[in-house]
Amino acid sequence: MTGLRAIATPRGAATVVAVTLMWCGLWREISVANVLAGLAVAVAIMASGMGPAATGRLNVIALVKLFAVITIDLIKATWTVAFETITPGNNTQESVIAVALPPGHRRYGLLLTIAITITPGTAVVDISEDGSIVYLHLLYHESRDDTVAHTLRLARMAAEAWPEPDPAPDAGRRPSEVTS
Amino acid sequence: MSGILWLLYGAHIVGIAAAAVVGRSGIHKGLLTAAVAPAITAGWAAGRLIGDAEPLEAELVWVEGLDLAIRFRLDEVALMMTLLVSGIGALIFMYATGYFSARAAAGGRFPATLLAFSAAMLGLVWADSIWTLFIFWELTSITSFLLVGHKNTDAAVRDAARRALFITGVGGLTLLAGLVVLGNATGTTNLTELAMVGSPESSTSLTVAAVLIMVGAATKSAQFPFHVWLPGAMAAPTPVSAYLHSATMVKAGVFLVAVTGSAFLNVDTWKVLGLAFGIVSMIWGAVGALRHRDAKLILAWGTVSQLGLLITLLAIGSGKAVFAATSLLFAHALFKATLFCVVGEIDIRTGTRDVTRLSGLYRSMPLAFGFATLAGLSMAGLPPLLGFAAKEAAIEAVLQLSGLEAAVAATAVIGGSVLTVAYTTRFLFVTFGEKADVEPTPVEPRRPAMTTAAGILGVAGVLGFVFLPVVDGIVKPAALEFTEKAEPYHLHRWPGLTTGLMVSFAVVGAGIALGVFLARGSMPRVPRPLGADAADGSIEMILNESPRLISRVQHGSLPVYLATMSLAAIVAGIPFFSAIETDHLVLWDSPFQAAMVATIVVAAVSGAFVGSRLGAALTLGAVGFAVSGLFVLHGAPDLALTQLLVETVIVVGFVVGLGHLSRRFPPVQTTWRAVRILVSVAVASIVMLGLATAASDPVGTPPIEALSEEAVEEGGGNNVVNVILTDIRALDTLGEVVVLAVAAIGIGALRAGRRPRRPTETLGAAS
Amino acid sequence: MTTIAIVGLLIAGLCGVYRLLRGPSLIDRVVALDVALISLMGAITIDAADRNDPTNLVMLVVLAIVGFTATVVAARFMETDAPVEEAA
Amino acid sequence: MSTLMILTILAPLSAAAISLLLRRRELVGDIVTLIGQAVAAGSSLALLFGVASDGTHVIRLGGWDPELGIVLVADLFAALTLPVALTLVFVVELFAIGQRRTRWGANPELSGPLLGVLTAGVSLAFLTGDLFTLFVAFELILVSSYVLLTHQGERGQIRSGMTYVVMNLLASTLFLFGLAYVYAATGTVNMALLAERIPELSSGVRLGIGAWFFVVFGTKAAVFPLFSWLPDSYPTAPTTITAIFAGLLTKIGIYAIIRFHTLMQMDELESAMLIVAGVTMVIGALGALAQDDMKRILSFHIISQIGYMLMGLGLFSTIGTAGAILFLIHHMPVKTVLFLVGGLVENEEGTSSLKKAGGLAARRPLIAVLFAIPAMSLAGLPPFSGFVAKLAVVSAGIDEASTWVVAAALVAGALTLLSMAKIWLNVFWGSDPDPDAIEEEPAGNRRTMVFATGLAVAGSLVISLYAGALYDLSRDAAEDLRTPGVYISEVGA
Amino acid sequence: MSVALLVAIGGLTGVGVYLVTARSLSRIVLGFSLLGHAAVLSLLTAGGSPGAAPIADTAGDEAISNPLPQALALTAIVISFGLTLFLLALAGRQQALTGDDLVEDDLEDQRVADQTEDDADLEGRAA
Amino acid sequence: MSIVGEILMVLGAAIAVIAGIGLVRPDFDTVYLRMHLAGKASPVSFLVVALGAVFFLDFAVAASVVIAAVAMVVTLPTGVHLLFRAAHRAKEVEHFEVDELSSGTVDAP
Amino acid sequence: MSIRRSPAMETGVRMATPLALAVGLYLLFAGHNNPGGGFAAGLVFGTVVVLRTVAGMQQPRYWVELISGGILIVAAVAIAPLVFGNDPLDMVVVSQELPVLGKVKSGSAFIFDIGVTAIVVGLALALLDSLWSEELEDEAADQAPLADGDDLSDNGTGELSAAVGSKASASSTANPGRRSTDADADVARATENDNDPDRTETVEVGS
Ligand code: NA
Ligand code: NA
Repeated sequence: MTGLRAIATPRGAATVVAVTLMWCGLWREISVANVLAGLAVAVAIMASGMGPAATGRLNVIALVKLFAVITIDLIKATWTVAFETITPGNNTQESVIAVALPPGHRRYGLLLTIAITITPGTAVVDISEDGSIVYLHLLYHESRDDTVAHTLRLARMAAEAWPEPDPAPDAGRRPSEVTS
Repeated sequence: MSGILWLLYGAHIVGIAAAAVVGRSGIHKGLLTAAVAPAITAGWAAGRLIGDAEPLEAELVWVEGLDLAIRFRLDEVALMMTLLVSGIGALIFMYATGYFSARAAAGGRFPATLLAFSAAMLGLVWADSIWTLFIFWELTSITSFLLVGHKNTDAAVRDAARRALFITGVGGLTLLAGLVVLGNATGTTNLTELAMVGSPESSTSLTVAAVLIMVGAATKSAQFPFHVWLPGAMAAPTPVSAYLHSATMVKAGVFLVAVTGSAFLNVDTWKVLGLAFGIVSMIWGAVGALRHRDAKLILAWGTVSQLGLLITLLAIGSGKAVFAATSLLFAHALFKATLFCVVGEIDIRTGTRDVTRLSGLYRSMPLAFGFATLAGLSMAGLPPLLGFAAKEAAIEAVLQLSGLEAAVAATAVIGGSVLTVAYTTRFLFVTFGEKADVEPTPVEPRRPAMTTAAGILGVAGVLGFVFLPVVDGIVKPAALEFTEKAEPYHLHRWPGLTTGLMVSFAVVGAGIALGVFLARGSMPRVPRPLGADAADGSIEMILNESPRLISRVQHGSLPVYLATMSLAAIVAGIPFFSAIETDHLVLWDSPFQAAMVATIVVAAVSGAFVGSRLGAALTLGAVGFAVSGLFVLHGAPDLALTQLLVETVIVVGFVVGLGHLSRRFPPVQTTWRAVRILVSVAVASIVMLGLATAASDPVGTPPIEALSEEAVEEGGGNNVVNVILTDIRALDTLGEVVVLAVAAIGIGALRAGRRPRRPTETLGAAS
Repeated sequence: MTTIAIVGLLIAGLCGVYRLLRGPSLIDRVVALDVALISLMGAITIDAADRNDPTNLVMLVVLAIVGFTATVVAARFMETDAPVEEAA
Repeated sequence: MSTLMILTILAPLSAAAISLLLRRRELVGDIVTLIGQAVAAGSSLALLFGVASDGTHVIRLGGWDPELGIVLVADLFAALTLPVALTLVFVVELFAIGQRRTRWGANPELSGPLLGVLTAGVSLAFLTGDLFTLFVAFELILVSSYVLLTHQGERGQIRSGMTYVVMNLLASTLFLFGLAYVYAATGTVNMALLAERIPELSSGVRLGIGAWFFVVFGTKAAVFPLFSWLPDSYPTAPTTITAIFAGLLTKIGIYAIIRFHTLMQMDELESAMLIVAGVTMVIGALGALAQDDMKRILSFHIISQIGYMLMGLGLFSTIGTAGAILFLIHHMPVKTVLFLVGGLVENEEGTSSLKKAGGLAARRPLIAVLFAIPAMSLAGLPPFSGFVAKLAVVSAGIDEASTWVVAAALVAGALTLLSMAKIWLNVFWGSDPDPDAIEEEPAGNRRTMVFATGLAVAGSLVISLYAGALYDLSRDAAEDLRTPGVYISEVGA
Repeated sequence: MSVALLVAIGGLTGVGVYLVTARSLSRIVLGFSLLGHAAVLSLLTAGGSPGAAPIADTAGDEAISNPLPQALALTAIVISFGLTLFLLALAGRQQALTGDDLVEDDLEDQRVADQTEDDADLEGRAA
Repeated sequence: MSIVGEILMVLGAAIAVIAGIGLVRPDFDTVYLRMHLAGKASPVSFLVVALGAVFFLDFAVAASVVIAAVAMVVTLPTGVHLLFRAAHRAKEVEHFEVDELSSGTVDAP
Repeated sequence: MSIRRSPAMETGVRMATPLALAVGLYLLFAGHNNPGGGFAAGLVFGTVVVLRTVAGMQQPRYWVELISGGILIVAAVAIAPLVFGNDPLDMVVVSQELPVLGKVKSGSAFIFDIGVTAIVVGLALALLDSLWSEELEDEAADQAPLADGDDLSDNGTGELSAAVGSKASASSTANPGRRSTDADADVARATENDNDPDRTETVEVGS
């Protein structure tokens, strides 16, 4: 579902709000004029069909939780690589592992990618065609089990934040969008 | 009264168009149409002989600022020349109707071109301004070129035409320069005024003008060594040879020497050069005439000799000599045209002009033989023919001289005359005589038009002698126009038993003896056309050497072109060295600036040596980002913003567009790399130097305050740069975005994935 | 203090340039470019804060977009084409 | 008059945009393009009459003071040269329409709009009173020429296009450096103010700037030794495009040199310019002789003729400059029309190679005439404009006693004559081409092509006929140029 | 005038010219990109010393930098941007036609240069 | 207040320097390692600097910084992931302890 | 060649799009008073276009319309003042106090900037159309069974290229070297690239 109708969906509405906020931020002032203009801009973007493909509901609390986890991960990750950098020697043992996601948690490529890539010592190398397998790059192969567990947790949290939508087929969408 | 000149001239121009059109339905009709204007003109000119009319003048200003005008003056000289040009012209058109068979391919090209020549020649002889003369001079060269190349499917003909054009063209340019100098030196471009200026004292510029004009005249009048084009021009149809290359066009040089001669009377170089040209041509031309087998070539070489005589006489410049030259010019036109007409008739009726294959023509072509004999006698200077009177005048003129001039000129003219008699005799013998070892040449039926034209011209020689006062009435005033010193002289039927006559008899006797001897003897080998070969050789040399020369500068290598341009810029920057100042320089505006600069320079220099394509692209992209950092430091946020975006798109374009290429750059030649480095360092230094020097002592201050105030008040914006872009200098922006638009169109049109439109091929590059 | 910070970012940027020049792979260069760009962003931010002048801040957003674009295109390009490692 | 000036720039530009939008409808596109060109040409002609009677006209764009904004200045020099240029584009566009769908034709969907942009650039270059706007105008002209040259994407075109683009890009870069020098030294890019301030500079800086811009404009004008890009690139383009390039582009370089170097009183560059002029003339003519392709011969002649114009200017005398201006006016149509004839020859003979073509005069006498007239004019033969122009510069040279450059001019004249004869002998005389050697049968709308060529020949004859009036105007223009006070006060900066 | 900026301009110009005189069109494109930076920096340098951004309400008391060269430089950037991209497209086309991006020498020039040798050959054969 | 900001800025710069060192350390010889640095240390360095700057700036002005930070968090990891993918597809795999993407082994969920 | 889309890339681009669009619009509107302007705005929109095209989310089309429209806009702004008897390119500033919104100021310079933006976006599209065209064609070929099929046939340059193509003779040369992947440029090798081993491998990776 794209275009103007998408505004009515949670994700569409979120986009509108975000764009409006950003508009005011760019103008460095929250005034009536800026809010109205920001809304107009947001609506225009949605109308142009270039807004996000908006499906499903949104669980704000779960989303916030996820962001909290990500933030902590980020700090840890920074520490990990910083430590590796400032200590002499290279103690890494790189590997690529496959993690199979449970059904129902396969739709959030981006969120998951961000989350995992920011997680200490891991990065997403690839995602299988149907989204069921994530391939991760590990800096320290010994942390494999922790990483798999953490990945599955993140996937679960993402699924909570954006629950699976009704399986209504969307005629206007491209095949590529179906895969994600 | 000047209207009549325009009317007559207009008739020629109309005639050209008419001949071109009418000629399409038959070449004879075209020729007859073309004959109308010359015939009328000749008739009108003949009418003017009766009565003592004032000269007619007409003027059409073309470019006032350069004194360019068509200025006609029909004085006595012009009248004489008009009679020749138009009279012979009309006859030649008639002759040509015989020359071209009725079955010849229809076409207006020949009649129209020939009439165009006639018109050009008429303009030349009517000219009263050096520029008028020059304009028509060049037109005669062009029309002559076209006529010589009439049968242009033959490569030899094309060569001959090219040779003629090149030599007369170069002469034209020389003349152009000479005329400009002459005009500057004498302060007038008017030929009548030039004659009235008298004879100014010699000066450098006058000497330069004399040389240039004499050389120009020599090319046109086929003087040695420029004569080489004339024999080749015999490739033209015979009517053309008869008209252009004997009677009229080749006289243009003589005419020029005559009309400008008075201005150079005190210039020794003029005389020396003229004598040199004239004497050598006279002798060498006569020798040529004695060596050839083609009847037409014999005549052509004879023409070279005769023209030499004319130039010699004019260079001598005494009243008698000028008078003699004028008379000879007139007589020569008649007899030489006759001879050509006859040779053309022989050519058409026997199918050859090679005298070794001709035999017994005196019997089979009696009329032609008769007319040829008349003309030949005139050429040899025997009574009762016009040539006799003229030649007498010439011999007397040289006998009048004294000192070295007499020794040289008299010997040459007398010797030349002997040779003239000799080649005339030989010509008549070998062309018409019976040869023991050759069957009588079969002859086709007579073509009356040809015979008539030859007859009229041939008999005119006799009539001219019979009615010598009439001719004198034409020639004498003409000679007077050239020099007032010609006053005492007249043409005589019988000069009395003067020294001159004695000399003439001796000349004739010796000449006939030599001619008969040569005619009887075995035919000489046909001389190789060394002169023509040399001329063609020089042309070919220019054509062949120019690629060698040009491939030095035009080698097709872009890097070298660019290095050349860089070198030019380096040279251009040299003046900056004289204004070096350092007072206004500071090391840096801020330490960050210095650090940023260091980053830029290091990245740029190492980026240049990165062997990987994409690596280089990304590195230099980083340079761009650093440059935008400099912009930020300079207080130019708009610039920085734009630079960031632009750099990104370029890097993206590079990766997408060229990323598929092999990842390493091809290896670079070491020596060339050294040159490039040198050039780059030099350009960089010059740019820095120029900028530093230019800013050292500015003579104006930029209106920064005014700009920012006006931007806010008038432009209604706080961002001064943006107001400048969209308002104050919006035109630049308009241009700039159109540049972008066009670039986009070009990019779209070059879609790399598209197949080529057709097999790639460069025109002319097939070999 | 801010000067020290800017110098630090400058050093980081120079490290990025070094990696940019050395490669050896295209990915290295892209990563290096990202690091350099982020250093530039940091410097702009610090400078703006120091002078309390928001003029240049709009560049930050633009830089983020720019960096992303460059990375995406490079990555996408590499997928359609060549192997990454280049002989250095 | 303001409207006229603006129309010369914006009418072709708008027409270009519209015909690009309507590119699917060939006929409409053609008509729009032609209208745009006609409006521009008509306006420029009206402008000439206006300027000739009322004097220089100045527009302050947006009403801004000349010190801040951009001015457009229609002085006699601009008004005199512009109509010639714009009329030519119109004629060539007509020819292009006739040539469409032959293998030599440009892609009309693109060439129409691009010619429109080019025209706008030309008008802007002629009219601007601002050095930076001149840069923009140059770029407009160049970018459209880049695209016109390469848009068919053939290998030869791409190769030559690279040479052309890269050379001109470097020249443009040098232009920018030059602008920086000028701005650093004077604080302005307005030409009137520059004319006031540059003479006040120390001679080192002034000459450096003058020489630098000589290199910049000289590259565009293709003077020795900066001409190499021209013969490599021009002949590969579609005929009409080459015709326009030949007629206009280098002339804009010369225009800029005349404008800049007289206005800024760079008289000290005289000897340098004359040397360059002499060498350019002779090398160009020799280069022409070396070629075996009609278009390449003609391309080299562009260079040679540029030498004459440079010679006129390099004398730094009023009549010399007048000669250069007259030469400019004469040369544009003559050169264009010669290339158009080249197009006709290609259309008839299937090639422009001298070795393959032949015998055209007998088959197509009209084409022969259409060639002969401009060829004679190019060779400086009377009674055509080329003669007047050559006489003007040669006599100015003799006046200034610049013997060697006059000699060079005469030598170049002889060589030019020879190479025109070479074309004539090989293309118009001789035997018909071998039918097997011809790659493609003649096509295209011959009548339109011949008509357009005839129109251009007629135009050049008109210039020949009114050479007197044009020379007078050129002299007035030259006088104005050599008295910068006139320009400065007209602009009122 | 800051020597540092002059050095930047000189460095960019030098490397730019060096790259532009290469045979590979990729290098030429990069060279022009650098030359463009150099030209823009020259314009900026010619306009005088750095200052506050020329934005009326934020500049305050600090002297603003000269806005005119910035506008000119922007125009120059945009133009060289467009032309650089065009050059890239040209290179792309060249690559599609020939498989590489090397600037070829002009064929006809080479033919003219070879011509003299050909003539010599012919003469040699004839002799 | 501003001292906190300054410290944060210096901290951010320090993180950036660490990322830089990581890029140039010769024994960090795999592209993946460098990608980890760029993907984690770099954005964090900016986020910390940005947080520091917010202490200096007016709230409204700081909005720009916040927007940039958000934009970076959203975009940078995505980009780095794409680079990882590209690197792996380019067969940059020899040094891996285990490579399940190439070998096709999949752990059960 | 099979290029599997990356879900992360698509979603990333999808997220970045509104962000960039809003920034672009901001630059366009704010340009008169703050850093920005039509050109910068156009380039930001251009990066959006680049991202979306490279991610396979849209086709570069309508650029000819954008470009010619842009030219018409700027030309109209230049000419319009003449109609009102002013100097050409005289920009009008309109300032109006509106209820709620406050003071609104704009003028013809803004319209001018819009024209600029249109042209710049057109340029970005043209660039993609030209340089990315092979990838697009490959993709279209790969996805022919799935795609809506409207992309290439309704392409912005379709007519331009068709116009050129219509003059083409039937013969066409091969298009070598586009994917020469070896370390050294080797024209000779380039001809064999139809069997390029790398491409086969890529297919295997993707499948
Ligand atoms: Na040019
Ligand atoms: Na031929």
